[in-house]
Amino acid sequence: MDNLLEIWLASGAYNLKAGQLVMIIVGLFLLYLAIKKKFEPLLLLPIGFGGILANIPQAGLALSAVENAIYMGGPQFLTELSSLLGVASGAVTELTEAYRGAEPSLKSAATLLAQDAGYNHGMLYTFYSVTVASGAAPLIIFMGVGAMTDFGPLLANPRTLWLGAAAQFGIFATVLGAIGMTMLGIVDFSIQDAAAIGIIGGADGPTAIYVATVLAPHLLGAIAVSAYAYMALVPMVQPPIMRLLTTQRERQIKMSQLRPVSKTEKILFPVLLMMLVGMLLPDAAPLLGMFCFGNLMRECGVVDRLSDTAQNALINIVTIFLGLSIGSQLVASKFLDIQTLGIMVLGIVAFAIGTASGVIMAKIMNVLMGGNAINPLIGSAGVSAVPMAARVSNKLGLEANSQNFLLMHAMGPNVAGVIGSAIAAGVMIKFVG
Amino acid sequence: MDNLLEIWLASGAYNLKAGQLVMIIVGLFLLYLAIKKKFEPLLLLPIGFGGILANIPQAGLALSAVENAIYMGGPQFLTELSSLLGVASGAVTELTEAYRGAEPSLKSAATLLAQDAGYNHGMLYTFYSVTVASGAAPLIIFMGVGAMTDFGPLLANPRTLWLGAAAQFGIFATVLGAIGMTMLGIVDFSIQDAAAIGIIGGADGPTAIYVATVLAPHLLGAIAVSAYAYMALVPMVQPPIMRLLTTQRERQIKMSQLRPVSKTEKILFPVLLMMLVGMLLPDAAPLLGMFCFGNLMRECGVVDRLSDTAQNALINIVTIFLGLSIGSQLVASKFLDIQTLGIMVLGIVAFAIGTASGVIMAKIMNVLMGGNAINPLIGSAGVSAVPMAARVSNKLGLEANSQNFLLMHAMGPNVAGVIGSAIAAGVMIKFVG
Amino acid sequence: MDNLLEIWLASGAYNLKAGQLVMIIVGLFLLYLAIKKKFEPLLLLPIGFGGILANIPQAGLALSAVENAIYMGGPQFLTELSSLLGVASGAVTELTEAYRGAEPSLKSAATLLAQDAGYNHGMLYTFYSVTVASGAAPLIIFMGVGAMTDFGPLLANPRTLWLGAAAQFGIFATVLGAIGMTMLGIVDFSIQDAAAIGIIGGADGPTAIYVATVLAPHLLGAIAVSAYAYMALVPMVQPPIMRLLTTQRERQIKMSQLRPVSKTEKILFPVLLMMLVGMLLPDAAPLLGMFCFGNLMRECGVVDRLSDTAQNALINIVTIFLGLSIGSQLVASKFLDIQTLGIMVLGIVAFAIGTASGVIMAKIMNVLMGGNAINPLIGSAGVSAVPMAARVSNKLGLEANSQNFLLMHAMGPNVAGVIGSAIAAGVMIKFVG
Amino acid sequence: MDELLAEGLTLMAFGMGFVVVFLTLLIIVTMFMSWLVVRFEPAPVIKPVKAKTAPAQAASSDAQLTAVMTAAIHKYRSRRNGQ
Amino acid sequence: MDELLAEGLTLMAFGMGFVVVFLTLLIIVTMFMSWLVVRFEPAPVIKPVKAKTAPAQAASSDAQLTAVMTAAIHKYRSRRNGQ
Amino acid sequence: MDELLAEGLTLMAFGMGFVVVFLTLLIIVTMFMSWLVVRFEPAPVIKPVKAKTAPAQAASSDAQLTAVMTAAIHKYRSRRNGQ
Ligand code: NA
Ligand code: NA
Ligand code: NA
Repeated sequence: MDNLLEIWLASGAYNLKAGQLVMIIVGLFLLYLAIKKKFEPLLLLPIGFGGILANIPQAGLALSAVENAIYMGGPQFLTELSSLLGVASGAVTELTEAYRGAEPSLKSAATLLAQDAGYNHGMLYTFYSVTVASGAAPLIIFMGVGAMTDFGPLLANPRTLWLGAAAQFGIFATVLGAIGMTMLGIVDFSIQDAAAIGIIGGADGPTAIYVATVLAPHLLGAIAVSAYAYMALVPMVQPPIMRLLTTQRERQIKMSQLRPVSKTEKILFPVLLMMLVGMLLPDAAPLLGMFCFGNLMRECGVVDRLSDTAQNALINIVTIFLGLSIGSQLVASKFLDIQTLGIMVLGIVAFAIGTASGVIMAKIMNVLMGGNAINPLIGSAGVSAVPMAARVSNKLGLEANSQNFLLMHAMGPNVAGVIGSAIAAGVMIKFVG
Repeated sequence: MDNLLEIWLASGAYNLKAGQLVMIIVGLFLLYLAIKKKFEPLLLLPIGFGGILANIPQAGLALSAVENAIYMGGPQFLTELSSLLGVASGAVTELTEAYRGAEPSLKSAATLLAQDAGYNHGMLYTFYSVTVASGAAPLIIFMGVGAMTDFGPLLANPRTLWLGAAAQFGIFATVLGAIGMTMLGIVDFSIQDAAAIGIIGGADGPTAIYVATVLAPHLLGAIAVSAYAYMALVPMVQPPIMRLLTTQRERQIKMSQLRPVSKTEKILFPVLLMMLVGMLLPDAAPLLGMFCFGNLMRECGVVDRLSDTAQNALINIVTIFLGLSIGSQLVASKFLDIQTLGIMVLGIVAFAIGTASGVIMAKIMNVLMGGNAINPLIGSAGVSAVPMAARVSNKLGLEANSQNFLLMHAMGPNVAGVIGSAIAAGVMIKFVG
Repeated sequence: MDNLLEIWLASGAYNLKAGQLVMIIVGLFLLYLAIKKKFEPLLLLPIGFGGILANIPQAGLALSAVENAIYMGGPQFLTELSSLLGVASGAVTELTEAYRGAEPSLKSAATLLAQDAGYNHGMLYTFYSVTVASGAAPLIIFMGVGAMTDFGPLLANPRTLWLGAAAQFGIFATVLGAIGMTMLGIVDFSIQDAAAIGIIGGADGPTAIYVATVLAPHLLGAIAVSAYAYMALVPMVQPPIMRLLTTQRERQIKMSQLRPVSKTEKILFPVLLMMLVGMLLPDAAPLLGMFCFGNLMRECGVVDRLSDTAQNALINIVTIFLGLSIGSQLVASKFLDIQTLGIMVLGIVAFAIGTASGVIMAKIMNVLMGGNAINPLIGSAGVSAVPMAARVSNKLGLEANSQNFLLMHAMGPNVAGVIGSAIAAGVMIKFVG
Repeated sequence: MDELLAEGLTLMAFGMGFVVVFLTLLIIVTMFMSWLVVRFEPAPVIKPVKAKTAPAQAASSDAQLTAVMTAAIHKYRSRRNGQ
Repeated sequence: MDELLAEGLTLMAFGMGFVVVFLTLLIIVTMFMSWLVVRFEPAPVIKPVKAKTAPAQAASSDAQLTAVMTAAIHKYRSRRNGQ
Repeated sequence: MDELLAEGLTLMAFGMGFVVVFLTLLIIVTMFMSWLVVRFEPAPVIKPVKAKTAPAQAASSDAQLTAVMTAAIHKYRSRRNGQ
């Protein structure tokens, strides 16, 4: 009977806390969005499942060896850890906080102490350390994205880069929004938090994850979920804004066919972009370096097997572990907070402002260039969310005129938006990192 | 001439010890089983080759930096290490034992000492640390197995889960067997050892490796070899037992065709299983969590590229390194022992008992349900050994009646056995881990 | 305005040093060779791009946390580090040198100090640690090469192994050349450096990288670039030497058709080779062990999925990161040196001598065996550079007689050269490692 | 020694018991889930079934067609995928 | 608080400014590069385009065949593999 | 300096010597192995050759098709790949 009792006392059901239950429901909801609503399933499915795993009571899958030892360990360990971390009381919450805020050397000592006591990192914590904390996973995914990106339409009409620039206004407006929320006393975001939240408006998953990892790791879960969920909502968020800001006549503008782009141009572009980044904004070099490397592998034509692997096996493997790792951040103490609500609200605002800025920029360019060269509908594609935003532009173009195919034209600002938000990310890391 | 002498004195042939020679022969025998007999070659081939590599004298491929330094290092290093580990004499065997039994913090200090002296981890030791010691490899393989598993037949007839439950009796009977051997003084197994040996009867490679890593890492080599070798022997071990326990009439029982299972059921099943595991037995959450995640990727239909990678590139990569790493444990000091013989004997007994339990359970169910609903031949498939055990059921069914196709019916208990042994693994880790 | 100034003061353009500019140009030149000239693009493209990334000022992508902290850190950190490393002055160059030469335990302490101060490893440094410093990447690539190698032609005519032996003379002659350069006072190579440079003559990328990692990591960049660049130059370097050393009559020798080789022989060969290496030269066991394992996976016929993965996804993934990591060694302080020039000169000499030795050996064998059994043109294939050197032999054979197909005959010495240089590598590691 | 035996017997009793209880619960939960699905998704049941059996068998020409389509779709997807 | 706002405004001004300046420079550099390429590689422009579209589009029957074969093999392999 | 030269000469002598000795042993071992295989597998020698192409194929004409396709793709890939 003792054994039965022991198994019950150690069971998930007995130990389940309200916060964990809510987070498991959040995880299930993400699975629902991924599977039934097809919201960016490649990321949201692993994130949702990882979130469920992370909230199984007693399993400690998302916890470090030290945290597991704090929750499970005996009094002797707690005393030793308290003295190591310089914490007066041996209270669990205080120790956990002291550990999380400790310097790397102290963390390293605490980890050895916990391992000596027989505790180990949880599975998801290990995945998180290797993929996210090292910074490697979003960069490797960005390399794969680079290997999937065709800069042809952008090269055929480089001025669309301005649309990709304008749409990044959503990022910086959101930073101000986050600051405003803080000033109103609703939440308490630091400037680093605000910058990391703003980047959701970049509509680019790996960039958002990378920036959050550097500037605000405690918000990573909420930011990643928000970024991917809103990207999936692009077909719903953008059209009303685009219709509001354009006339029927503007939407009917037909754009001249894109000129063919030579292979040489496509090869030189990632190299030039890399040089420019290196010379002007070294802080964006990891992100855009890997992106340009991936694109160069794609276009150079002599390393197809590497390009294939970067686009398939490698990016898939990293995506699986990155998703589970992000899911491991969906714990009640970090996620069930008014801040998450704030991030959700700000994220959608960021998308809306980015969309509007892109459309308005397109209209301004039309005026400045004195003509009808650009259909403003392609401006909204500047937020990135490749290739969904471009498809939205195309759809609205066809609505206005069934012969008006904008897809290729919208792909230019679309990929420009990827560059734009990576640059914005670099600026933020430079100034507040 | 000095050089010639030096090369001879450092050669493998000069330094070959009897134990190493025997282990190399064991490695060659495993290669023979894998290639010629087709015994689970995906694992036994890398294990066998890893075993050969691990036993090359002087190469130290399977040794840690500290062990390499102990065997090769000068007197100064040995003195320093002795004082660090608190060993009076500087004898090699004593130092090695002290190091292996040391706490992680001490091991870490000893490693830095050895690296300062210029010694490094052997290649196979590095592979072992990354794949096995971290616990990651069997979990990733289990994810891939989940992505390859079709729960359709099980969902069509969930009662076959009982067959998967009954067949796990082989696991626990074997634990008792190992304890009996110890009580008779033949070998000396701890309760942890006994539990790890019992799981061989689960007929599920990754589960056996995971449990051995947690409970009895020093037996990993023997347990893994035994588990995979006996899985390959299923077509020889099971049929006589099945014939013995069933009548011709029973073997001729035709089962009603399985109902079609909807996609929604297949999607919900891994999620439900995960929730149940999380609520009742968190210790089984890593294993079954990854398994259910793999299966959800397979069934959800929205992340086919991730599912493909989990089933191919990722599982293959991990298998290669896991196999070599297990092979690195095939060293004379661990493997050439009466214990290994005991494990081999117990392993086959475990399979036999599991098979019998499954068949008998099927007969009991037939009695209880008052009919001929279940052909007892599918009971043996409950040990898992997917899909071989199910094929054996099918073969014996066809022998009894050439129109009696049992394959699909046997797949239900077959995959149930995977779940059953993972649950058994969780119970063992919970109670004796 | 302060911000503008700050961004400019931190920009790459403002901080660009002459050495970095030159190295970026070197990187661009490697990209040119890879893409336009198709010089071993699978390695030279990532190496070139990695070289560019490594030389972006202020980004510190190729630097360790400690080096980044030295360049960016405040006075307090520098004082602490100076006292830790026992350096009197806190000068940047002195600290950097002291850190690089420090023992692993000291390095580890310095790293924690830098991380406490908020600095992290650069992306490329992380890649380098995981792939190159661990020694894993060249071994994994060698496994893939093994899985791509067909020993059939060698088994049909094992005497061609002598050609693969003779061609390794280029390696050892180059060692002497490097020593001669040092004695003339042109450069200052240690015996380890000389050995690592000599292995370029092995014409085998992974072997050269592995040896350089073990014996002379500071020369890795130059050695890897030289090895791959000259391998690409084989079709230009070899023909004049081959024509010079052979008569038209010799070049017209037709070789008898190769006997069919059974599957059993192909399976046994890698196992026998492995055993021989283990018994005679354990230092070559990591390289040839992985190579033989790859080849056994290929030939055994029972693990095709592992063999496929070793030849595709796995080798591609490792190649991407290995290339970038080698590129990270292309920094001015290591590469812009008279030594690099010396390595370049010695490398081409090594290829030339190896080619000549192979051809001469073939002629000697013809004399000794008293006949025309061997066309001397296949001797040059003994340098390896698979399969290019064999194709060169074939081309010259066809030039002499349009019916003289030497490709298959040249594949024997070609793969023998791979074994030969791995053995030479083992000898060097044994004697000077 | 006797302690070891006692531990072993306990492990067997509780282990085997837990496995049976767990899988019994799983049977109940699964049957309930299937019942719900069949009840609330009556029409869709038929469609998925067709879709399901075809890929499972792979023997018919349908399966070959699937293979071809998979390839085409795969190629198309891997090109357009954004991550 | 006001400091936070000031920081935010600065970040917006300089961040947005830098993005625009950078992408403008990129436009200039790109246009100059394209001009150079078109000027010095007048003939090759047409050829590479053809070479490019063929492998990219998978339009040739060779590529389609490869796709079909890949699918078939893939399916065959993934079915027979047990691990 | 002279020491360095001496080291270099020694390395050359012993290194080259070892390479030759090792590969000579390998020739002997390989020839002996081939002789054994041919002697004790006289019939299989012919069969395996056939069998070698066959088992790779798995017997049915479907499988043969797969094998052929695999070979084609393989060849195509391995040709374009250098590593
Ligand atoms: Na963007
Ligand atoms: Na089982
Ligand atoms: Na060679």
